Amino acid sequence: MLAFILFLGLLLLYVVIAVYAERKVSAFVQDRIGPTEVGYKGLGQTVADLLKLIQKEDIVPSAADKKLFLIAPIVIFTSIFAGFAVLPLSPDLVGSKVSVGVLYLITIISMDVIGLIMAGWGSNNKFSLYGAVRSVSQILSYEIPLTLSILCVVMISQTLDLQEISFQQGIWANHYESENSITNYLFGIKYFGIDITQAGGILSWNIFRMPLLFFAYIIFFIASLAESNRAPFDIPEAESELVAGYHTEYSGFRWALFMLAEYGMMLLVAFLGVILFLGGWNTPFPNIGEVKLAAWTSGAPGTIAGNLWGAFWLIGKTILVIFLQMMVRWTYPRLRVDQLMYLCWKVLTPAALLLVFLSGIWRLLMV
Amino acid sequence: MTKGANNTYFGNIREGFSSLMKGLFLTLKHFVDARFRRKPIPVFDKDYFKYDKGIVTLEYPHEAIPVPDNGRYRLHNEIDDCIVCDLCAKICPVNCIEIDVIKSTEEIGKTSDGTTKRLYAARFDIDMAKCCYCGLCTTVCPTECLTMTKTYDYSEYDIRNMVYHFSDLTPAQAEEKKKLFEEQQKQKAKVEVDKNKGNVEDSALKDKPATEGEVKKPVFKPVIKPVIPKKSPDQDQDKKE
Amino acid sequence: MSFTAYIFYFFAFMTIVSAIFILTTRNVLYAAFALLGTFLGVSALYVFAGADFLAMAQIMIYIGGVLILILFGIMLTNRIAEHQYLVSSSRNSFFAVTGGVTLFGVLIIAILKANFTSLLWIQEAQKKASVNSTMEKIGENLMTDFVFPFEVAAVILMAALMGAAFIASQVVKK
Amino acid sequence: MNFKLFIYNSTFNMIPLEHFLFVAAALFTLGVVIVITKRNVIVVLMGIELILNAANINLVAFSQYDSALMRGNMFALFVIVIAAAEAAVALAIILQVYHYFKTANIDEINELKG
Repeated sequence: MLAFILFLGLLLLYVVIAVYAERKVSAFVQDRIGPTEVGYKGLGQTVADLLKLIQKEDIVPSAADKKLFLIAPIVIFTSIFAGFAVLPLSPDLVGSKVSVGVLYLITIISMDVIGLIMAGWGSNNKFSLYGAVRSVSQILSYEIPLTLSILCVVMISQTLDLQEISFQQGIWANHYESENSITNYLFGIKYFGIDITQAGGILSWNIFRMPLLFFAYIIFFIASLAESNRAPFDIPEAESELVAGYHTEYSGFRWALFMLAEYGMMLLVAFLGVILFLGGWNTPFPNIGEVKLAAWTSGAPGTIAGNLWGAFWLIGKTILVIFLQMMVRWTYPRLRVDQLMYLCWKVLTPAALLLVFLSGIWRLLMV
Repeated sequence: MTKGANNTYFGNIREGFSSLMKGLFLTLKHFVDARFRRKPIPVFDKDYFKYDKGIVTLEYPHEAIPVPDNGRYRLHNEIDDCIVCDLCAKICPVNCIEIDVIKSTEEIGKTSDGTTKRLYAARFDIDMAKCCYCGLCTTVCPTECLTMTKTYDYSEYDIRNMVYHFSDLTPAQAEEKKKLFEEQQKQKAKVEVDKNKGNVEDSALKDKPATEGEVKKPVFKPVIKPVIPKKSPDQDQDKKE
Repeated sequence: MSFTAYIFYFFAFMTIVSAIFILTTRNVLYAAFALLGTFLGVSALYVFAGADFLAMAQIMIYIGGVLILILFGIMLTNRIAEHQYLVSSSRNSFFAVTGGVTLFGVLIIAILKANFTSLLWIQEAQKKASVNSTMEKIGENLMTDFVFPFEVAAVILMAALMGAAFIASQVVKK
Repeated sequence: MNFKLFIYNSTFNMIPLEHFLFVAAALFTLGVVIVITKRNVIVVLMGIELILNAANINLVAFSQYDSALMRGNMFALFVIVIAAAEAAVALAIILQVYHYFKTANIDEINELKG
């Protein structure tokens, strides 16, 4: 229950801040100022927007399929918020320690698609339907490189439990309740025999435990942008051609739910990427001999310090990833549909398959 | 689908990757440069062209680039200097100046450059919503009472407020002046009738139509003639045929 | 009954109500969205039966794959212009319902008569409760005892996908 | 909080095996009735999916007592995989049938000659 309330609060707070941050980032990239009027440096802008949205009339078009139209935003938001249930925020704080956490997060994305079709069809609007169909084809296609890149991590860490994956990537590797003890070698190659289990830090992150996972992370990052319908993969809601895609007809609070779901998805994939590849809640500083940077900047699991440090590092890394997502959005132009499919099927999927193969070999070297 | 470098699969990927990184670093540079800001300095400042990075937006109502003193924006009429000659209203291409004239019974006064004022302006309205800022009215103005000022931000909630009234007469005063003039005209007409009866001609009344009818020839009239290239003789012949 | 049991009955209820809705509604699209409820409910039942991996596979394949295929199928096979869109009428209602009720009765009686809990292997299993996830066991099984069906399933999937793409891409004229 | 332990410890004591079977029986019956009554091909396909799901519930419900081999789970997994393949092929065929007959009504599709 604690995790539920924490994550709901975190999500709402994040959306308020992220919308403001996105506007400021876009402004700075384009040599503008961004919101300035509401509050100090425009900090109250999102709150003002939200208050406006809540007051607005909840319009249902008369030609729309009323039931689907009304349910769709709830389905989308629920499915995305459900994804936060398995994210380990700190060594002890996780909604539910399911042993199939990674798989569960991938299924959440397919749930999202149903909501999008509902919204697109229910609106009875050609732009909405086009947006929904595009969105579905895009999400389903990019699910394959996404899943394959996640599979690389799963092969290396030999578990689907996100908390266990987090534990493996730091100095507390052997503090998890799993039966087998773990020894991390530098770059995951046992042959050199450099034991870095006690060094931890950035060296034991998955992208260092198996350097090829860095490329897997790039694939994951690109695919996750497509999954959350963000530029340059925002053809489902391309303003210049489809007005707003599947949420063209929505207004007021339901539209706010769509926005919440979109930003929630951003946060979810950023969290997932950080946990799978960038060490989760582990500190980036390694222990170097007597200079125990890793031990100083993180606490033992089970203590309050451990939880606070864990949450701090995880959220810090996630914010960096989200900043990167925003920079990408304001840098690149939107892809065409055929370019989108080319990138997915001809570039990312073969590359991800190759990485899965190499990860298998690497795993054989590691153990 | 056309591919990039060398038209190969891997060349395409390499080019895509390098150009993506380049783009990302470009925007990142702009993001980092957002520490700097352009100062609201006028164009005649020597540092004007030095601010070539950072935020360029000005928060307009709070800060603005100063306008040069000879900025040509809102029209202003110094009604004390105006002789109500109606030239500005005539030349205005969009008819935004409307003037109602009342003749006065005697000389009203002098403008600051010494021209005698003989006409009252019952109405001198400039509709700034119509104005096209061509500045023709200010050029024709003989007393230079109509000028363009450097005020440029004068939007209104009601478009009727965009009509500027420059007349210094109240309607009551205007009515009074009008009556006075009509009174005088009646007086004059009476005098004329009396004179006609006595076969005495008022020289002033007789001369006026004559002078008005006589068109003065301008001494020099500059005309820009289009330069027509001289045609070759055979072309002329062709035309004739 | 504990809180967990209530959750179980909630999901069981959801499964069956969604299925009944599919039966009663005339709108094909509503039926498809009701199928979402059924699949979700069935997946929850899997969790209660201790099959966590299968529950996830159920959502991923049925909702992420089959249901979306069905939705696209509905959108592509309904003439919207002729006002009969998305409507599916029923036939044989009387016989079907009678037969269905009979079938259900027979099944219920069979289940009650069978008295599964008296079976030896079930009683033995009830004594030693397992705490492990099914994940590892399924992985092992797929690579050892079930490697042949696994490979066959892979071939069938491949053939089915290629076949589906081939069939759907052909142009047929009457 | 601990989901894994929470479920596994409670399942055996809490939910009787019969209750899984009742749900499966209801689902199976509904599937059969849908297949018989409905005229739209796609709804018939949905009925088939319901029947397959009902069978899967049975397999999984029994499999929880077979934690050593988990044959029920494995069987259900293959059923799910085959159901996905079946749905793909069936919908491709339905699409072609629809293009040919211009209807998705199963009663009007009564010619064998193509």
